[in-house]
Amino acid sequence: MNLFVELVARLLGVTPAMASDNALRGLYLPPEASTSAGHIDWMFDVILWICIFFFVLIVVLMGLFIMRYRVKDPNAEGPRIYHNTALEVTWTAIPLGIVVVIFWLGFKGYMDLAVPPANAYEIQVTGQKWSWSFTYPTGHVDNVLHVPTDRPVTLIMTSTDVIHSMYLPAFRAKMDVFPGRYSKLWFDADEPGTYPLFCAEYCGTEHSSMISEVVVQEGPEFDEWLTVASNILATMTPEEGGKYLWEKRGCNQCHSVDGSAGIGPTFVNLFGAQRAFGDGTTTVADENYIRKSILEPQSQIVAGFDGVMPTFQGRFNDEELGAMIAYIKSLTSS
Amino acid sequence: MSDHGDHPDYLGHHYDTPEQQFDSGKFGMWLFLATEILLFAGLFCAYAVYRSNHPEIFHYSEQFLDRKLGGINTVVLITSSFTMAMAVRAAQLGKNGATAMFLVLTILGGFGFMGIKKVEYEHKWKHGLLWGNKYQDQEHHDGHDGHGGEHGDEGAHDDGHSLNLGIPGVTMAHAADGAGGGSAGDHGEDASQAGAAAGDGGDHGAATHAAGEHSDAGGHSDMSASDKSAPIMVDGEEIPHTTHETGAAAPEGLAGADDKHADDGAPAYVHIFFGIYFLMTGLHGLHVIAGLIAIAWVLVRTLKGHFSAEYSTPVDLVGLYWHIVDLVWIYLFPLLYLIS
Amino acid sequence: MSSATDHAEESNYLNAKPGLMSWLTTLDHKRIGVMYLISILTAFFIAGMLAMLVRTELLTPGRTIVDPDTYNQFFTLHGAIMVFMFIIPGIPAALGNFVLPLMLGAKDVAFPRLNLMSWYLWVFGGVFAVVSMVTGAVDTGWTFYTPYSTDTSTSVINMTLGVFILGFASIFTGINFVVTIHKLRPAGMTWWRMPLMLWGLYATAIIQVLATPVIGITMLLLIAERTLGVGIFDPALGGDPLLYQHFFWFYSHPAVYIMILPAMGVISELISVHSRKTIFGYQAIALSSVAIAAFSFIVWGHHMFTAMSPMANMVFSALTFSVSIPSAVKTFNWLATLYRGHIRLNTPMLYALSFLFLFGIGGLTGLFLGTLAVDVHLHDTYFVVAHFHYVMFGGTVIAFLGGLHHWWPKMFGRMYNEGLAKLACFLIFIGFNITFMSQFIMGSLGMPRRYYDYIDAYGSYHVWSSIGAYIMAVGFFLTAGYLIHSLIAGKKAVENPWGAATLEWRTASPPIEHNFHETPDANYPYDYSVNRFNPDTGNYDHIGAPAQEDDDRAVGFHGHGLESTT
Amino acid sequence: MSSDHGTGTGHVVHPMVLVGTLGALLVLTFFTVAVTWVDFGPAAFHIAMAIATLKAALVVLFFMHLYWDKPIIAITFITSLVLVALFISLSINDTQNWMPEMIPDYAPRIERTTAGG
Repeated sequence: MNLFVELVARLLGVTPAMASDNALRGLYLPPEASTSAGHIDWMFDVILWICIFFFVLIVVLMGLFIMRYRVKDPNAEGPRIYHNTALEVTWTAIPLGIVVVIFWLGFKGYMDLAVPPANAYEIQVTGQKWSWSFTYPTGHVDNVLHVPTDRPVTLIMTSTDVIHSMYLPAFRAKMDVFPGRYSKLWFDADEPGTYPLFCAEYCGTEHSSMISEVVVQEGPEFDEWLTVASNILATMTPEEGGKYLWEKRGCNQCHSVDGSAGIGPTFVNLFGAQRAFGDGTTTVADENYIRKSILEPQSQIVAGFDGVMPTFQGRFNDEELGAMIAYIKSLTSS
Repeated sequence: MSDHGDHPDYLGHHYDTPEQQFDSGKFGMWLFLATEILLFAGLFCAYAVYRSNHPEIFHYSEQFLDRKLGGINTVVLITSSFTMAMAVRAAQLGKNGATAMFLVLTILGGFGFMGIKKVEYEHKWKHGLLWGNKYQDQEHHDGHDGHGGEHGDEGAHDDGHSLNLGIPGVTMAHAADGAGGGSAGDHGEDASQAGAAAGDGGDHGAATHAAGEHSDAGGHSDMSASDKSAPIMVDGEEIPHTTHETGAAAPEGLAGADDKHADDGAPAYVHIFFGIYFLMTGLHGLHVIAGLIAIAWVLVRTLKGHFSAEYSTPVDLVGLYWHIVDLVWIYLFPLLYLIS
Repeated sequence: MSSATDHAEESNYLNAKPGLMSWLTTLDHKRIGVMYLISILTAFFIAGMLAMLVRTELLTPGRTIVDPDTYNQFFTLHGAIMVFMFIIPGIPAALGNFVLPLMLGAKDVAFPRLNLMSWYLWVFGGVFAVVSMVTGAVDTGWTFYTPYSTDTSTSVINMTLGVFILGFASIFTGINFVVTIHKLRPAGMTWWRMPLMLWGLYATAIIQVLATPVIGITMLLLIAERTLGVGIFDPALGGDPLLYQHFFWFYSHPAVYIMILPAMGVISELISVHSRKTIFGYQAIALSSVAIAAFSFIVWGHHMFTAMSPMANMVFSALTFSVSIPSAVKTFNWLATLYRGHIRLNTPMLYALSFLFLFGIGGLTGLFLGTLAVDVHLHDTYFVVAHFHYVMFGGTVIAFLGGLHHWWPKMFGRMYNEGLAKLACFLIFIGFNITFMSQFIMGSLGMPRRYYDYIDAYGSYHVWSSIGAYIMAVGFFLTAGYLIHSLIAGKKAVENPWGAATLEWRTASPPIEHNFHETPDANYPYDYSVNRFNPDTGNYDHIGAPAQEDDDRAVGFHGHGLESTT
Repeated sequence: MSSDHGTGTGHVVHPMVLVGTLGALLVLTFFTVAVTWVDFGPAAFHIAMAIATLKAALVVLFFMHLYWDKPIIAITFITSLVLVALFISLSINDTQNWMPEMIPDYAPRIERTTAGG
């Protein structure tokens, strides 16, 4: 019964999360949170009004003709109007003219999107099957994108497995992310707030949960956040640091901490346990086992799991590895 | 295929004149040949794109192909195309004996072609010159070494992993040569309008490697080898080897490129050339076999006396198919065997 | 003129030869058309059910009925089966096979055995596609983009092999139609006196012949990639995944014109016949069809605006707008045909008018997606899903239904229940608009495509969309109901119920096995003075073609059309 | 209609024309190989393609007697070549100009985590 109630609520557009969610402030366009969004929305509206004009023209004319010229005598045949060159030339030339204008607008707007300014603030993005990770210039890695409003930001993006696509509706920005290549996406955010961030290119089972958030902050506020986040581990005990990394680096996608089954083995009671691998060998899960599993996950794959874990080589420094080991140790109820 | 001589009178019930039936058959066959041309167009496009992206692979790998055998094959196929044309002529004149003789000659030509191809494939199979992961690096340079010189390798690079027979499931770290990379890779300027990231100007600057565009209608557009980056492997540390005016240092989060030279001068991903080689010549070989079957079928019908001066359309249509197969080889030969 | 209705008991192509074997080995284009009709409607039913499952799953965010993998398989199979098994063979193979030779006054298509082979290839390819549904259905999307399609463990090979074989079925139909239209036209039917349905089928056949081989080689390369590990599209082996997208879309954009051009052919017939007025701008419409066929080969890049270089994007965006002009010209010509006509609002006309409405929206929303700056925002969102459904469903399927209802009396000799048919058309029209208008808004608000789970903000749009889908489903089941009923107990159809002037209406309904007692002479296809309504039989009796010079004047430019039938 | 004896078997080609074509093709094949001995630099490719196109034209015109056939058949053949040229040139145009301002030579590390299909 409550499904029905929920459906009706959704039908009327009143959903629980609706009120607080500012993803959609516009009637048919997301909120404008970047400098280029306004221009693109203007172009969207120009084309929209052109389409509405032509569409109404066609429908009104069709309606009139249907009303006016209904059949009376089954043998009556309409007048033999074969063609009218003047009319045909006009309704070819006018759409051609409009279409050329629309193309030019679109192309000019696109070129501003395509070429990033030289002094942009660079953030690296790595897309992998079903999670984003953002590496800030200070080396801090996070799964939420924070951007300042006082300078243009360029995302240098790559993927480690299949094609993804970084899509920021609020900035009207989208760029595919390719394995084996870099692709660039730049924007100049100017409206502080939190906006959704999607993966727009189909990438498999959890394609729809490969979403995150972009938090737009004022310049100083952003810098302050970054300094705190960069040495977050210093302010935490290793166990808390490990838990923080477990969330931020996407471990939670596959490894659970409450014993439930996932794509990867659960961390509960992992430390010190006997680990049986697919090729029959076994070993005790100690510190360097965990370290090896993070840096070269494919070398030893636990039986019953398939080797889908990407390597985190070069993305965990020693302090972070220590925190992970401490956290996993803390999950073993000795 | 599309012949209708199924009842004694060779004219289909829905045709008015034999003329109409012949023209329809011929036009239908030519449409089918257009689809064959477009089928191979896909492979020519793959060849063109990869040759423009990795010209050094094509120059390096070309030395493993035996030009003599390729040349003989071309001559064999052209002569069998000639005998097929003579067979069609004899069939049109109703001389079944001559038709049969020429058809047999054509079939012999076809078998000759496939025989030589078998020799070539065996040679490659033995040396491990195969596609994808089955490709084995060539430790020695056999035959002429004309291409080695181009690959003087300066710049520090460690001994990347050679592309050995990867065991399925184990991540196959493939060394890759960035189109720039340390070797004097041939990457010309990138004249694109959005600001040229001037590569460090390989030895032959704006080397134009017009790709295998074999249509006289479409002019040969000058496609300079772009120094677009190619997939790269590195085992951990990045080696900033070549200085680029615009290129910032490799973002530390992402491993930098290294230039793998398993042995003296072999560029990375050479298996791509052999992947394309086997796809093109393999598909062409399949079409030669299909042609041989069709010719055999027409030979049987000739010997059974189905054809006469009034009706020999099937011989004509099979002839057209055989000529298109020869036409595709005429382009394959220079593209694969004669890359200078 | 002896009307064919008095040989009531005369055998027709349906009961000429009894037994299943006579159907499975038939060379008669009418029977092959009916066999194609049955098989593509089955494919439409399967893919339609998958669409209903997709819409049911999306009623609420998170899990509604199935888990993500199954959902991904649902939308992939919905797309693949609809595109490769229903909408590409759809109008050309089912209606076209039946109608084309009749419109030419011919006895059969140029290569009857090739025609039967095309159907068997369709079935063989279909078996592969259905088998792939069972052995771990494909979950890559109907585009099979690499490197995901080379990594996934689902049965991509089965489906791609099925598509490869279905491609040949399409090529053979294309070859058949091009040669038939060139070589089997009757005396007097020059290129400018051919019905516009044939122009539509001719332009479609050209694309089928020239574009389909490229999907053939693409599928072969994908299969080689998965089985032999050739590494052409696999970035880890130095391949280029973008090259796959170029290969795929080089075929798949012309394929969308394979879908719409026959629909345009059908609409030109319906609008002219059911408003009993000669088509306006015959040459403009005919040339637009061929122009669309030509332009369709140079615009494929607009499917990859977020994946290509700025230079290529500029080139493709400019070329894409060239394709929108012929479609606009056609729409205006149809509109002008309605002017001062005698419009009958029967079912085929209702479908034709709703085509104008829906194809209008579909075509115009293409402008948003062709513009570079706006497409960056709209690419891979539900805006694109709504756009192509408006053009493919609102265009091709609606025209297919219109054509089916128009030629139903001729194909099966039965009339259908007009009231129920109008109701079904209304339900489908309303349901369709609810389903996809909400997706337009959701798409421009940024809802990405192929999402199993979505943030709550898009909740209400999904519910509206699913409700629209259910309404449409009711409309379709109703259509299936009264059409099957008409086969059993429908009123006997007369020879020419609509008063059309094309040749297929001058033989019995359903036609005799070799089509015509004597080959009719061709007249200008939209000259309705050739028949007269007979009130007591309800038939438009043929009263002979006008004198030759009137005929030439009818063509509008004093007879110097392309007289030679090259 | 091409001039033939109307029984629907097409134009009978004079044998000397066929022998002449064969000779020309063999000579041109020799040229194709000969071109590689002389270093023409980048132009070598164009020359090889020109010779190949000439050989292809000979085969199509005389062996497949397109020379004596109806124009519609030549139109079909040329259209297919034009499409091939379009396909290759527009694909090359994209791969050549890919993101020029990108960081040359540096590309991320690629490892196949799953073992493929």
